[in-house]
Amino acid sequence: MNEQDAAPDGLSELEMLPGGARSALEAVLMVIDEPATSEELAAGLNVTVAVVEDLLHDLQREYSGYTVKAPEVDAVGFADASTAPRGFELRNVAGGWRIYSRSDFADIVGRFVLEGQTTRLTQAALETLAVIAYRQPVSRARVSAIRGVNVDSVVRTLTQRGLIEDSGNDPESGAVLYRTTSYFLERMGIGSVAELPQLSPHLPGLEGIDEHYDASRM
Amino acid sequence: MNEQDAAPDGLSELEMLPGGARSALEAVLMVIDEPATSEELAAGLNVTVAVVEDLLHDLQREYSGYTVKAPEVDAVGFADASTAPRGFELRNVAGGWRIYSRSDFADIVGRFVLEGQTTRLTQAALETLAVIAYRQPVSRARVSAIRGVNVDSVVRTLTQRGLIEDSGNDPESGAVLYRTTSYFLERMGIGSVAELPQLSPHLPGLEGIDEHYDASRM
Amino acid sequence: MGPSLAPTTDAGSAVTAEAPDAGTSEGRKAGFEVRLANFTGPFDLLLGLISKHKLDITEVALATVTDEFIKYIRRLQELGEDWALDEASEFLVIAATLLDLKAARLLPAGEVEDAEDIALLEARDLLFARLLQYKAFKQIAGIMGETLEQEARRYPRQVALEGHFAALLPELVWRHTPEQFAELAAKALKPKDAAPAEVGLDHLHAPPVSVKEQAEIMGYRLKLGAPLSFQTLIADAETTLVVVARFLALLEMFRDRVVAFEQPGPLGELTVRWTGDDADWDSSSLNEEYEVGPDAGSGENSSE
Repeated sequence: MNEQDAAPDGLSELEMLPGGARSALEAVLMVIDEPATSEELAAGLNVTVAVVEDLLHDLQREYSGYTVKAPEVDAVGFADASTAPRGFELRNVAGGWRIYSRSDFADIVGRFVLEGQTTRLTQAALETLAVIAYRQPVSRARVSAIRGVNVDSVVRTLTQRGLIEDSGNDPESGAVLYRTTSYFLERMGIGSVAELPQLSPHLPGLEGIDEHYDASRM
Repeated sequence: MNEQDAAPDGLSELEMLPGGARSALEAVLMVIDEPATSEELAAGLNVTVAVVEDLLHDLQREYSGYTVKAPEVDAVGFADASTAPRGFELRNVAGGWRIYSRSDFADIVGRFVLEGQTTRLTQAALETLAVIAYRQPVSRARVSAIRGVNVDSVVRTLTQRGLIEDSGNDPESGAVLYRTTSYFLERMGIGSVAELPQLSPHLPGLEGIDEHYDASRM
Repeated sequence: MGPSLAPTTDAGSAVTAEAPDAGTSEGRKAGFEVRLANFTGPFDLLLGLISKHKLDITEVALATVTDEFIKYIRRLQELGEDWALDEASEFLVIAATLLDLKAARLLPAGEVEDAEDIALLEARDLLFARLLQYKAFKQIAGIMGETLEQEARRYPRQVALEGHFAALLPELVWRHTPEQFAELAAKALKPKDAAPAEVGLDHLHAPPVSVKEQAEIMGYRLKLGAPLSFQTLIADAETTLVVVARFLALLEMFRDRVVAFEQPGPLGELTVRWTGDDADWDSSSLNEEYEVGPDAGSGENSSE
């Protein structure tokens, strides 16, 4: 894929980092939300697909508690990982890799998730939902500009609640665009977003507000 | 710490699971999307806060590559963690615990996590943020007086970035007071504003202002 | 980051205000350059000036500083830079600060007797305190910037809840009718800061003072003919800000050649005399720079 000089697998560069290629891969896997394919991971790490797949399988086994002898072990060596399974697992779902909480702990995790959950949306979530409903499809950056606050976590909550969903990427900026779901329509008791009440009575003289926000966005 | 029978700390139940309490905690850490406090984690795992904090510190050290001898080690034991740091770390920020990718791998991780990437703050924004952080809750007027410039637009930017927020009105003047957010703490990687560096060492006389000035210039 | 102030070998030398994009190679360069990108406020600039003049504020020729600014701002305006207005308005703050500082420094040491002297000394202390404070925040801001940058190299795990956990979440309570929801949307979509059409004034502690307006007031009195002392001219000033504005106005009027000054010696009484031959003179001919002060609409209450 990307020939280094002496290292056609691209490993040498990564081995200078603490923990080497294995840790670099872990770092990526730990923070990606969407599953990534071996090819994507290989490209990002600048190593061959074969190397990434070896590493992925090593990690997968290690997380599950098997003893792993990583190929790049050195004098210090990760002489070996624990033999007890970790609380997370690396899974290959539909061609993509992602770290999930281990299913053995589903009860505990489920309990934790439910703890402190409210059954109503916060005001911030409601307002964000309203903005998305009336401006869809819309990016988080734009919602954020309109609301005047960072909306990342609220958008995640709304997605989680099934009220909004990813509707593809903005052709220009590449940003994810959000739209409301059919579950949202159901909850609102309407058949389509076209049935949402007109905003105009509530928004005298706000024509051209779009441009204003776009201009001020960035 | 690990009373089996009476188990007032709640550990015994967890120890039956593969990997025990430590892995259960890891599993929970995998699903949180904002820092979780020791109390929340303890409640979710149904153990005492002391137990959870011990576990958290063990995990933290283990991820960083230190050899850990977990107290609750058993026959199988996680006989010991690797000595190479993992690709991720467990950190206590903004009053809660959360998993982060290790900064050594920022360049690689950055290729995958484009969204949420933050642009750098301008000097003006940084100075305003500093004043608000150390003087909170504080009105724009006061920040303005300290910085010697109008800070309205900068305050708006900082609010939009989610770094500061409205914290009510001054009882006397009625002016809006601003404070930093927990997102700010997260971004700074600290647990509370009390952990900000001391201001006093930076308050010497004006002598040697040349050096300071030049030094701080870039 | 402050203005780039290259040390000058000759403290009183002529200064040049360079355009932001002018070749500003770092290092020893005679003169004084203000680079827009680095300019973050009057205290910043004042620190730079003090630094340049090795803290000896008595050597800061106010006129020189004024000229530096006026040139700089004109240059920006010529370039069509939008920032010029903001910076011009900040000039008043700097000028006032410098005046305070200079006045305090000019006092003969050990001769602090009357209340006015003490007030000036206090003003100096206050100014130094403010400068120190600003400098501390500036340094802290630098540290915070580095921390933020370092921290940005760590990415938090913030993944969406796995499907089977999301399914556990209790059904939402939803009580909004479409109309209520629309109302909410309208509220959320309303621009937060209505328009950049209005300049925020709530950061001002003191009531706004317009230099032009003060020029108008003094012009009216001086045109009556008799020379007046500066003390007399400021006798009715309610705040220090008005005094400063009047002083600045006099400088402007002097530039406009409508007043002349007489002062027997340092710290002697300053007498102001009307020399304009134009009886119709009014403050509208004054420099635009001052007009962008908090009270831009000057002429309205010009007749005291």
